[in-house]
Amino acid sequence: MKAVYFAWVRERIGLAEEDLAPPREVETVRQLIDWLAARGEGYAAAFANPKAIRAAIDKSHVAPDAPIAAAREIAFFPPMTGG
Amino acid sequence: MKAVYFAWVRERIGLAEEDLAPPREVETVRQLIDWLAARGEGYAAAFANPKAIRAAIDKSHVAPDAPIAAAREIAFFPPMTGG
Amino acid sequence: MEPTIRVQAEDFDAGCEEALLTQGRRDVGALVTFTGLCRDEEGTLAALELEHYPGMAEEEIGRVAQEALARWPLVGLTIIHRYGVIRPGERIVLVSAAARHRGEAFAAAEFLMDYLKTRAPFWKKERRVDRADAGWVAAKAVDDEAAARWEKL
Amino acid sequence: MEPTIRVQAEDFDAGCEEALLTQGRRDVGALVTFTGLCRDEEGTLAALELEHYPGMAEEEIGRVAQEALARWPLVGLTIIHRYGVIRPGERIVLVSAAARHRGEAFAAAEFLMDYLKTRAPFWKKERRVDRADAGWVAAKAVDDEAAARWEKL
Repeated sequence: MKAVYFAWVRERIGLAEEDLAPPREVETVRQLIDWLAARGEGYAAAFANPKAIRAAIDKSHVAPDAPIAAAREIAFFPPMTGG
Repeated sequence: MKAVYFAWVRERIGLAEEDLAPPREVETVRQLIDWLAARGEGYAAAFANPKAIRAAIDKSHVAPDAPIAAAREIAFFPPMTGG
Repeated sequence: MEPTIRVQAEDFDAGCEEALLTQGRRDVGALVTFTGLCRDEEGTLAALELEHYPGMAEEEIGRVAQEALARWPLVGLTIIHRYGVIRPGERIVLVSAAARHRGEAFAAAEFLMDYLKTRAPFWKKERRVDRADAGWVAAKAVDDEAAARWEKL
Repeated sequence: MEPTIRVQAEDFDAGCEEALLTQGRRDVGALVTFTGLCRDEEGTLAALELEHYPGMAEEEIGRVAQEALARWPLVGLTIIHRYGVIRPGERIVLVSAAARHRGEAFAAAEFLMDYLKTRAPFWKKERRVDRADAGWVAAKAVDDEAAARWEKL
Protein backbone atom coordinates (compact mmCIF):
# COMPACT_ATOMS: atom_id res chain seq x y z
CA MET A 1 0.00 0.00 0.00
CA LYS A 2 1.33 3.41 -0.97
CA ALA A 3 0.85 6.24 1.52
CA VAL A 4 0.97 9.90 0.46
CA TYR A 5 1.09 12.89 2.77
CA PHE A 6 0.27 16.55 2.17
CA ALA A 7 0.76 19.97 3.79
CA TRP A 8 1.76 19.85 7.47
CA VAL A 9 1.19 16.10 7.67
CA ARG A 10 3.92 15.73 5.02
CA GLU A 11 6.17 18.26 6.78
CA ARG A 12 5.88 16.65 10.21
CA ILE A 13 6.47 13.14 8.91
CA GLY A 14 9.26 14.40 6.67
CA LEU A 15 8.14 12.33 3.71
CA ALA A 16 5.83 12.98 0.74
CA GLU A 17 5.16 9.28 0.21
CA GLU A 18 6.22 5.81 1.29
CA ASP A 19 5.18 2.19 1.06
CA LEU A 20 3.35 0.80 4.07
CA ALA A 21 2.86 -2.81 5.16
CA PRO A 22 0.65 -2.65 8.26
CA PRO A 23 -0.15 -5.87 10.13
CA ARG A 24 -3.43 -7.64 9.31
CA GLU A 25 -5.22 -6.44 12.45
CA VAL A 26 -4.99 -2.84 11.13
CA GLU A 27 -8.28 -2.82 9.21
CA THR A 28 -9.59 0.76 9.13
CA VAL A 29 -8.28 4.25 8.40
CA ARG A 30 -8.51 5.10 12.10
CA GLN A 31 -6.48 2.02 13.05
CA LEU A 32 -3.90 2.86 10.40
CA ILE A 33 -3.57 6.37 11.89
CA ASP A 34 -2.97 4.87 15.35
CA TRP A 35 -0.42 2.43 13.94
CA LEU A 36 1.39 5.24 12.06
CA ALA A 37 1.37 7.54 15.11
CA ALA A 38 3.39 4.93 17.02
CA ARG A 39 6.13 4.79 14.39
CA GLY A 40 8.15 7.74 15.67
CA GLU A 41 8.29 11.36 16.68
CA GLY A 42 7.36 12.92 13.32
CA TYR A 43 4.42 10.54 12.88
CA ALA A 44 3.27 11.19 16.45
CA ALA A 45 3.32 14.96 15.76
CA ALA A 46 1.49 14.55 12.45
CA PHE A 47 -1.28 12.43 13.95
CA ALA A 48 -1.42 14.01 17.44
CA ASN A 49 -4.94 15.30 16.76
CA PRO A 50 -6.78 12.68 14.69
CA LYS A 51 -9.78 15.04 14.32
CA ALA A 52 -7.60 17.39 12.25
CA ILE A 53 -6.69 14.60 9.81
CA ARG A 54 -8.55 13.87 6.57
CA ALA A 55 -7.99 10.71 4.55
CA ALA A 56 -8.55 9.59 0.97
CA ILE A 57 -8.33 6.10 -0.49
CA ASP A 58 -7.48 5.89 -4.16
CA LYS A 59 -8.16 9.63 -4.51
CA SER A 60 -11.63 9.67 -2.91
CA HIS A 61 -12.42 11.10 0.53
CA VAL A 62 -13.14 8.41 3.13
CA ALA A 63 -14.39 8.38 6.74
CA PRO A 64 -12.18 7.16 9.62
CA ASP A 65 -14.02 3.82 9.78
CA ALA A 66 -13.42 3.01 6.09
CA PRO A 67 -11.70 -0.36 5.50
CA ILE A 68 -8.21 -0.16 4.03
CA ALA A 69 -7.89 -3.73 2.72
CA ALA A 70 -8.50 -2.87 -0.95
CA ALA A 71 -6.57 0.42 -0.94
CA ARG A 72 -3.75 0.89 -3.42
CA GLU A 73 -3.05 4.48 -2.33
CA ILE A 74 -4.01 6.05 0.97
CA ALA A 75 -3.57 9.78 1.58
CA PHE A 76 -3.46 11.77 4.81
CA PHE A 77 -3.77 15.55 4.94
CA PRO A 78 -5.22 18.46 6.97
CA PRO A 79 -8.64 19.95 6.22
CA MET A 80 -8.57 21.52 2.76
CA THR A 81 -7.99 25.28 2.34
CA GLY A 82 -8.25 25.73 -1.43
CA GLY A 83 -10.70 27.85 -3.36
CA MET B 1 -45.67 69.64 -16.68
CA LYS B 2 -44.01 67.36 -19.20
CA ALA B 3 -45.37 63.83 -19.53
CA VAL B 4 -43.32 60.99 -21.02
CA TYR B 5 -44.59 57.55 -21.96
CA PHE B 6 -42.75 54.28 -22.54
CA ALA B 7 -43.33 50.83 -24.03
CA TRP B 8 -47.00 49.92 -24.60
CA VAL B 9 -48.20 53.03 -22.73
CA ARG B 10 -46.41 55.09 -25.38
CA GLU B 11 -47.74 52.92 -28.21
CA ARG B 12 -51.37 53.03 -27.05
CA ILE B 13 -51.34 56.79 -26.50
CA GLY B 14 -49.46 57.30 -29.75
CA LEU B 15 -47.07 59.82 -28.23
CA ALA B 16 -43.64 59.60 -26.59
CA GLU B 17 -44.12 62.88 -24.72
CA GLU B 18 -46.39 65.90 -24.41
CA ASP B 19 -47.04 68.89 -22.17
CA LEU B 20 -49.89 68.51 -19.71
CA ALA B 21 -51.88 71.17 -17.87
CA PRO B 22 -54.26 69.27 -15.60
CA PRO B 23 -56.81 71.25 -13.55
CA ARG B 24 -55.90 72.10 -9.93
CA GLU B 25 -58.11 69.43 -8.41
CA VAL B 26 -55.85 66.77 -10.00
CA GLU B 27 -53.38 66.44 -7.13
CA THR B 28 -51.98 62.89 -7.16
CA VAL B 29 -50.53 60.45 -9.66
CA ARG B 30 -53.68 58.33 -9.40
CA GLN B 31 -55.89 61.32 -10.15
CA LEU B 32 -53.70 62.28 -13.09
CA ILE B 33 -54.10 58.75 -14.48
CA ASP B 34 -57.88 59.03 -14.21
CA TRP B 35 -57.81 62.46 -15.85
CA LEU B 36 -55.60 61.18 -18.69
CA ALA B 37 -57.74 58.06 -19.20
CA ALA B 38 -60.72 60.31 -19.99
CA ARG B 39 -58.85 62.16 -22.77
CA GLY B 40 -59.60 59.71 -25.57
CA GLU B 41 -59.47 56.15 -26.86
CA GLY B 42 -55.69 55.73 -26.84
CA TYR B 43 -55.38 57.09 -23.29
CA ALA B 44 -58.30 54.92 -22.15
CA ALA B 45 -56.54 51.84 -23.58
CA ALA B 46 -53.19 52.82 -22.03
CA PHE B 47 -54.67 53.34 -18.56
CA ALA B 48 -57.42 50.66 -18.66
CA ASN B 49 -55.66 48.70 -15.90
CA PRO B 50 -54.15 51.21 -13.45
CA LYS B 51 -52.49 48.35 -11.52
CA ALA B 52 -50.32 47.66 -14.58
CA ILE B 53 -49.06 51.25 -14.66
CA ARG B 54 -45.89 52.49 -12.96
CA ALA B 55 -45.07 56.17 -12.56
CA ALA B 56 -41.96 58.26 -11.98
CA ILE B 57 -41.69 61.94 -11.08
CA ASP B 58 -38.49 63.66 -12.14
CA LYS B 59 -36.91 60.27 -12.83
CA SER B 60 -37.69 58.63 -9.48
CA HIS B 61 -40.29 55.91 -8.93
CA VAL B 62 -43.39 57.17 -7.08
CA ALA B 63 -46.50 55.56 -5.59
CA PRO B 64 -50.01 56.29 -6.93
CA ASP B 65 -50.77 58.64 -4.03
CA ALA B 66 -47.68 60.82 -4.66
CA PRO B 67 -48.50 64.53 -5.13
CA ILE B 68 -47.79 65.92 -8.60
CA ALA B 69 -47.71 69.65 -7.75
CA ALA B 70 -43.91 70.00 -7.84
CA ALA B 71 -43.35 67.65 -10.80
CA ARG B 72 -41.44 68.95 -13.79
CA GLU B 73 -41.53 65.59 -15.62
CA ILE B 74 -43.92 62.73 -14.96
CA ALA B 75 -43.47 59.35 -16.64
CA PHE B 76 -45.90 56.48 -17.14
CA PHE B 77 -44.82 52.99 -18.16
CA PRO B 78 -45.55 49.27 -17.66
CA PRO B 79 -43.70 47.18 -15.05
CA MET B 80 -40.03 47.03 -15.96
CA THR B 81 -38.62 44.05 -17.88
CA GLY B 82 -34.92 44.87 -18.16
CA GLY B 83 -31.99 42.96 -16.75
CA MET C 1 -16.23 53.71 -3.65
CA GLU C 2 -17.69 55.14 -6.86
CA PRO C 3 -19.43 52.49 -8.98
CA THR C 4 -19.05 52.51 -12.76
CA ILE C 5 -22.49 52.68 -14.40
CA ARG C 6 -23.08 52.74 -18.14
CA VAL C 7 -26.28 52.63 -20.20
CA GLN C 8 -25.32 52.13 -23.81
CA ALA C 9 -26.35 50.72 -27.18
CA GLU C 10 -22.90 49.22 -27.83
CA ASP C 11 -21.78 45.76 -26.78
CA PHE C 12 -19.36 45.39 -23.86
CA ASP C 13 -16.45 43.07 -23.05
CA ALA C 14 -16.98 41.27 -19.72
CA GLY C 15 -13.33 40.23 -19.43
CA CYS C 16 -12.18 43.81 -19.96
CA GLU C 17 -14.59 45.13 -17.31
CA GLU C 18 -13.43 42.47 -14.84
CA ALA C 19 -9.80 43.33 -15.50
CA LEU C 20 -10.49 47.03 -14.84
CA LEU C 21 -11.96 46.18 -11.43
CA THR C 22 -8.98 44.14 -10.28
CA GLN C 23 -5.87 45.35 -12.06
CA GLY C 24 -3.22 46.90 -9.85
CA ARG C 25 -5.19 45.94 -6.74
CA ARG C 26 -4.23 43.61 -3.91
CA ASP C 27 -7.34 43.91 -1.72
CA VAL C 28 -9.82 42.03 -3.94
CA GLY C 29 -10.35 38.44 -2.84
CA ALA C 30 -13.54 37.73 -4.78
CA LEU C 31 -14.98 38.94 -8.06
CA VAL C 32 -18.46 37.84 -9.15
CA THR C 33 -19.60 38.80 -12.63
CA PHE C 34 -23.07 38.25 -13.98
CA THR C 35 -23.66 38.53 -17.71
CA GLY C 36 -27.21 38.41 -19.03
CA LEU C 37 -27.55 37.28 -22.64
CA CYS C 38 -30.35 37.14 -25.20
CA ARG C 39 -31.68 33.58 -25.69
CA ASP C 40 -33.32 32.52 -28.96
CA GLU C 41 -36.11 30.62 -27.15
CA GLU C 42 -35.60 27.43 -29.16
CA GLY C 43 -35.15 29.37 -32.38
CA THR C 44 -38.42 31.37 -32.10
CA LEU C 45 -36.89 34.72 -31.14
CA ALA C 46 -35.38 36.90 -33.86
CA ALA C 47 -34.35 39.82 -31.63
CA LEU C 48 -35.17 41.88 -28.58
CA GLU C 49 -35.86 45.60 -28.80
CA LEU C 50 -34.86 47.17 -25.50
CA GLU C 51 -36.51 50.51 -24.79
CA HIS C 52 -35.27 52.59 -21.88
CA TYR C 53 -35.94 55.87 -20.09
CA PRO C 54 -32.80 57.93 -20.75
CA GLY C 55 -31.56 59.68 -17.67
CA MET C 56 -33.75 57.75 -15.25
CA ALA C 57 -32.08 54.46 -16.28
CA GLU C 58 -28.67 55.73 -15.12
CA GLU C 59 -30.11 57.39 -12.01
CA GLU C 60 -32.12 54.35 -10.92
CA ILE C 61 -29.20 51.97 -11.48
CA GLY C 62 -27.13 54.41 -9.40
CA ARG C 63 -29.68 54.23 -6.56
CA VAL C 64 -29.73 50.44 -6.67
CA ALA C 65 -25.90 50.44 -6.64
CA GLN C 66 -25.87 52.67 -3.56
CA GLU C 67 -28.23 50.26 -1.80
CA ALA C 68 -25.85 47.40 -2.56
CA LEU C 69 -22.88 49.44 -1.29
CA ALA C 70 -24.77 50.19 1.94
CA ARG C 71 -25.40 46.47 2.48
CA TRP C 72 -22.05 44.94 1.53
CA PRO C 73 -18.49 46.29 1.80
CA LEU C 74 -17.71 46.14 -1.92
CA VAL C 75 -14.35 47.42 -3.13
CA GLY C 76 -15.40 47.68 -6.79
CA LEU C 77 -18.64 47.64 -8.78
CA THR C 78 -19.48 47.92 -12.49
CA ILE C 79 -22.98 47.82 -13.97
CA ILE C 80 -23.67 48.06 -17.71
CA HIS C 81 -27.10 47.82 -19.32
CA ARG C 82 -27.61 47.93 -23.08
CA TYR C 83 -30.61 49.24 -25.01
CA GLY C 84 -31.66 48.99 -28.66
CA VAL C 85 -31.88 45.90 -30.85
CA ILE C 86 -30.17 42.87 -29.32
CA ARG C 87 -30.01 39.53 -31.12
CA PRO C 88 -29.81 35.98 -29.69
CA GLY C 89 -26.36 35.24 -28.31
CA GLU C 90 -25.62 38.91 -27.63
CA ARG C 91 -25.05 40.42 -24.21
CA ILE C 92 -27.71 42.58 -22.50
CA VAL C 93 -26.48 43.37 -18.99
CA LEU C 94 -23.38 43.06 -16.83
CA VAL C 95 -22.98 43.30 -13.06
CA SER C 96 -19.47 42.81 -11.69
CA ALA C 97 -18.91 43.07 -7.93
CA ALA C 98 -15.49 42.97 -6.27
CA ALA C 99 -15.15 42.33 -2.55
CA ARG C 100 -12.73 40.95 -0.02
CA HIS C 101 -14.77 37.79 0.57
CA ARG C 102 -16.85 35.66 -1.76
CA GLY C 103 -20.12 35.75 0.18
CA GLU C 104 -20.31 39.52 -0.15
CA ALA C 105 -19.55 39.52 -3.87
CA PHE C 106 -22.11 36.78 -4.63
CA ALA C 107 -24.86 38.40 -2.52
CA ALA C 108 -24.29 41.87 -3.97
CA ALA C 109 -24.29 40.67 -7.59
CA GLU C 110 -27.49 38.65 -7.13
CA PHE C 111 -29.19 41.50 -5.21
CA LEU C 112 -28.27 43.94 -7.98
CA MET C 113 -29.68 41.71 -10.71
CA ASP C 114 -32.90 41.12 -8.78
CA TYR C 115 -33.34 44.85 -8.20
CA LEU C 116 -32.38 45.87 -11.74
CA LYS C 117 -35.03 43.48 -13.08
CA THR C 118 -37.83 45.18 -11.17
CA ARG C 119 -36.61 48.78 -10.83
CA ALA C 120 -34.44 49.81 -13.78
CA PRO C 121 -36.63 51.47 -16.46
CA PHE C 122 -36.08 49.11 -19.39
CA TRP C 123 -38.73 47.29 -21.41
CA LYS C 124 -38.22 44.34 -23.74
CA LYS C 125 -40.15 43.83 -26.94
CA GLU C 126 -39.79 40.49 -28.70
CA ARG C 127 -39.44 40.13 -32.45
CA ARG C 128 -40.50 36.57 -33.29
CA VAL C 129 -39.08 34.64 -36.23
CA ASP C 130 -42.53 33.62 -37.53
CA ARG C 131 -44.58 36.72 -36.81
CA ALA C 132 -44.57 40.23 -38.20
CA ASP C 133 -45.77 41.85 -34.99
CA ALA C 134 -43.55 42.18 -31.95
CA GLY C 135 -44.95 41.86 -28.43
CA TRP C 136 -43.92 43.38 -25.12
CA VAL C 137 -42.49 40.97 -22.57
CA ALA C 138 -44.73 40.78 -19.48
CA ALA C 139 -43.15 41.37 -16.08
CA LYS C 140 -42.79 38.12 -14.18
CA ALA C 141 -44.10 37.52 -10.65
CA VAL C 142 -40.99 35.42 -10.03
CA ASP C 143 -38.86 38.55 -10.54
CA ASP C 144 -40.93 40.50 -7.99
CA GLU C 145 -40.50 37.63 -5.55
CA ALA C 146 -36.76 37.51 -6.19
CA ALA C 147 -36.49 41.22 -5.38
CA ALA C 148 -38.83 40.97 -2.37
CA ARG C 149 -36.73 38.34 -0.58
CA TRP C 150 -33.99 40.93 0.02
CA GLU C 151 -36.44 43.04 2.07
CA LYS C 152 -36.38 40.44 4.84
CA LEU C 153 -32.63 40.51 5.28
CA MET D 1 -22.89 18.47 -20.69
CA GLU D 2 -19.18 17.89 -20.10
CA PRO D 3 -17.65 20.44 -17.72
CA THR D 4 -14.20 21.86 -18.42
CA ILE D 5 -11.91 21.25 -15.43
CA ARG D 6 -8.30 22.33 -15.22
CA VAL D 7 -5.76 22.18 -12.40
CA GLN D 8 -2.73 24.18 -13.45
CA ALA D 9 0.18 26.29 -12.29
CA GLU D 10 -0.35 28.87 -15.05
CA ASP D 11 -2.59 31.92 -14.78
CA PHE D 12 -5.91 31.96 -16.65
CA ASP D 13 -7.95 34.61 -18.48
CA ALA D 14 -11.48 34.91 -17.06
CA GLY D 15 -12.80 36.80 -20.07
CA CYS D 16 -11.46 34.16 -22.42
CA GLU D 17 -13.06 31.34 -20.40
CA GLU D 18 -16.39 33.18 -20.34
CA ALA D 19 -16.25 33.73 -24.09
CA LEU D 20 -15.61 30.01 -24.66
CA LEU D 21 -18.76 29.13 -22.69
CA THR D 22 -21.05 31.42 -24.67
CA GLN D 23 -19.65 31.92 -28.16
CA GLY D 24 -21.77 30.53 -30.96
CA ARG D 25 -24.58 29.71 -28.50
CA ARG D 26 -28.09 31.09 -28.33
CA ASP D 27 -29.42 29.14 -25.35
CA VAL D 28 -27.41 30.85 -22.58
CA GLY D 29 -29.40 33.49 -20.72
CA ALA D 30 -27.15 33.84 -17.68
CA LEU D 31 -23.46 33.49 -17.05
CA VAL D 32 -22.06 33.80 -13.53
CA THR D 33 -18.29 33.84 -13.11
CA PHE D 34 -16.49 33.76 -9.79
CA THR D 35 -12.81 34.63 -9.69
CA GLY D 36 -10.91 34.14 -6.44
CA LEU D 37 -7.80 36.28 -6.04
CA CYS D 38 -4.91 36.45 -3.62
CA ARG D 39 -5.23 39.39 -1.18
CA ASP D 40 -2.18 40.98 0.41
CA GLU D 41 -3.86 41.22 3.86
CA GLU D 42 -3.01 44.89 4.31
CA GLY D 43 0.46 44.41 2.94
CA THR D 44 1.47 41.56 5.30
CA LEU D 45 1.24 38.70 2.79
CA ALA D 46 4.12 38.18 0.37
CA ALA D 47 2.72 35.11 -1.41
CA LEU D 48 0.65 31.95 -1.09
CA GLU D 49 2.09 28.53 -1.78
CA LEU D 50 -0.71 26.29 -2.96
CA GLU D 51 -0.02 22.58 -2.54
CA HIS D 52 -2.39 20.09 -4.17
CA TYR D 53 -2.94 16.35 -4.53
CA PRO D 54 -2.33 15.70 -8.24
CA GLY D 55 -4.96 13.44 -9.73
CA MET D 56 -7.32 13.66 -6.79
CA ALA D 57 -7.70 17.43 -7.28
CA GLU D 58 -9.08 16.94 -10.81
CA GLU D 59 -11.19 13.95 -9.77
CA GLU D 60 -12.72 15.66 -6.74
CA ILE D 61 -13.50 18.85 -8.66
CA GLY D 62 -15.14 16.59 -11.25
CA ARG D 63 -17.31 14.98 -8.57
CA VAL D 64 -18.34 18.37 -7.19
CA ALA D 65 -19.13 19.51 -10.76
CA GLN D 66 -21.35 16.46 -11.30
CA GLU D 67 -23.23 17.28 -8.09
CA ALA D 68 -23.86 20.80 -9.38
CA LEU D 69 -25.04 19.44 -12.74
CA ALA D 70 -27.44 17.08 -10.95
CA ARG D 71 -28.92 20.00 -9.01
CA TRP D 72 -29.15 22.71 -11.68
CA PRO D 73 -29.71 22.48 -15.46
CA LEU D 74 -26.46 24.14 -16.48
CA VAL D 75 -25.63 24.43 -20.16
CA GLY D 76 -21.93 25.16 -19.59
CA LEU D 77 -19.43 24.92 -16.75
CA THR D 78 -15.73 25.72 -16.40
CA ILE D 79 -13.67 25.27 -13.23
CA ILE D 80 -9.98 26.17 -13.01
CA HIS D 81 -7.84 25.91 -9.87
CA ARG D 82 -4.21 26.96 -9.77
CA TYR D 83 -1.41 25.57 -7.62
CA GLY D 84 2.12 26.73 -6.88
CA VAL D 85 3.28 30.18 -5.78
CA ILE D 86 0.62 32.86 -6.16
CA ARG D 87 1.26 36.49 -5.30
CA PRO D 88 -1.17 39.21 -4.12
CA GLY D 89 -3.37 40.43 -6.96
CA GLU D 90 -3.05 37.15 -8.87
CA ARG D 91 -5.93 34.79 -9.62
CA ILE D 92 -6.33 31.48 -7.75
CA VAL D 93 -9.61 29.92 -8.85
CA LEU D 94 -12.35 30.38 -11.45
CA VAL D 95 -15.87 28.98 -11.57
CA SER D 96 -18.00 29.97 -14.54
CA ALA D 97 -21.54 28.60 -14.81
CA ALA D 98 -23.81 29.13 -17.83
CA ALA D 99 -27.55 28.49 -17.59
CA ARG D 100 -30.82 29.58 -19.13
CA HIS D 101 -31.88 31.55 -16.05
CA ARG D 102 -29.91 33.65 -13.59
CA GLY D 103 -31.05 31.90 -10.39
CA GLU D 104 -29.57 28.61 -11.58
CA ALA D 105 -26.25 30.15 -12.61
CA PHE D 106 -25.85 32.07 -9.33
CA ALA D 107 -26.76 29.09 -7.15
CA ALA D 108 -24.51 26.67 -9.03
CA ALA D 109 -21.49 29.01 -8.93
CA GLU D 110 -21.88 29.67 -5.20
CA PHE D 111 -22.46 25.97 -4.43
CA LEU D 112 -19.35 25.04 -6.40
CA MET D 113 -17.17 27.54 -4.55
CA ASP D 114 -18.50 26.44 -1.16
CA TYR D 115 -17.84 22.79 -2.01
CA LEU D 116 -14.43 23.39 -3.57
CA LYS D 117 -13.35 25.19 -0.40
CA THR D 118 -14.08 22.17 1.79
CA ARG D 119 -13.56 19.22 -0.57
CA ALA D 120 -10.94 19.98 -3.22
CA PRO D 121 -7.50 18.78 -2.01
CA PHE D 122 -5.58 22.07 -1.95
CA TRP D 123 -3.70 23.58 0.98
CA LYS D 124 -2.52 27.16 1.32
CA LYS D 125 0.71 28.15 3.00
CA GLU D 126 1.29 31.83 3.69
CA ARG D 127 4.62 33.57 3.15
CA ARG D 128 4.56 36.71 5.30
CA VAL D 129 6.43 39.87 4.39
CA ASP D 130 8.04 40.19 7.83
CA ARG D 131 8.71 36.55 8.72
CA ALA D 132 11.05 33.95 7.37
CA ASP D 133 8.79 31.01 8.20
CA ALA D 134 5.60 30.35 6.30
CA GLY D 135 2.49 28.99 8.05
CA TRP D 136 -0.34 26.77 6.84
CA VAL D 137 -3.73 28.46 6.60
CA ALA D 138 -6.21 26.88 9.01
CA ALA D 139 -9.53 25.65 7.65
CA LYS D 140 -12.35 28.00 8.62
CA ALA D 141 -15.53 26.90 10.39
CA VAL D 142 -17.35 29.49 8.28
CA ASP D 143 -16.40 27.54 5.14
CA ASP D 144 -17.77 24.30 6.61
CA GLU D 145 -20.98 26.13 7.44
CA ALA D 146 -21.21 27.59 3.94
CA ALA D 147 -20.91 24.10 2.46
CA ALA D 148 -23.31 22.57 5.01
CA ARG D 149 -26.18 24.91 4.15
CA TRP D 150 -26.53 23.22 0.74
CA GLU D 151 -27.31 19.91 2.47
CA LYS D 152 -30.66 21.27 3.60
CA LEU D 153 -31.86 22.18 0.10
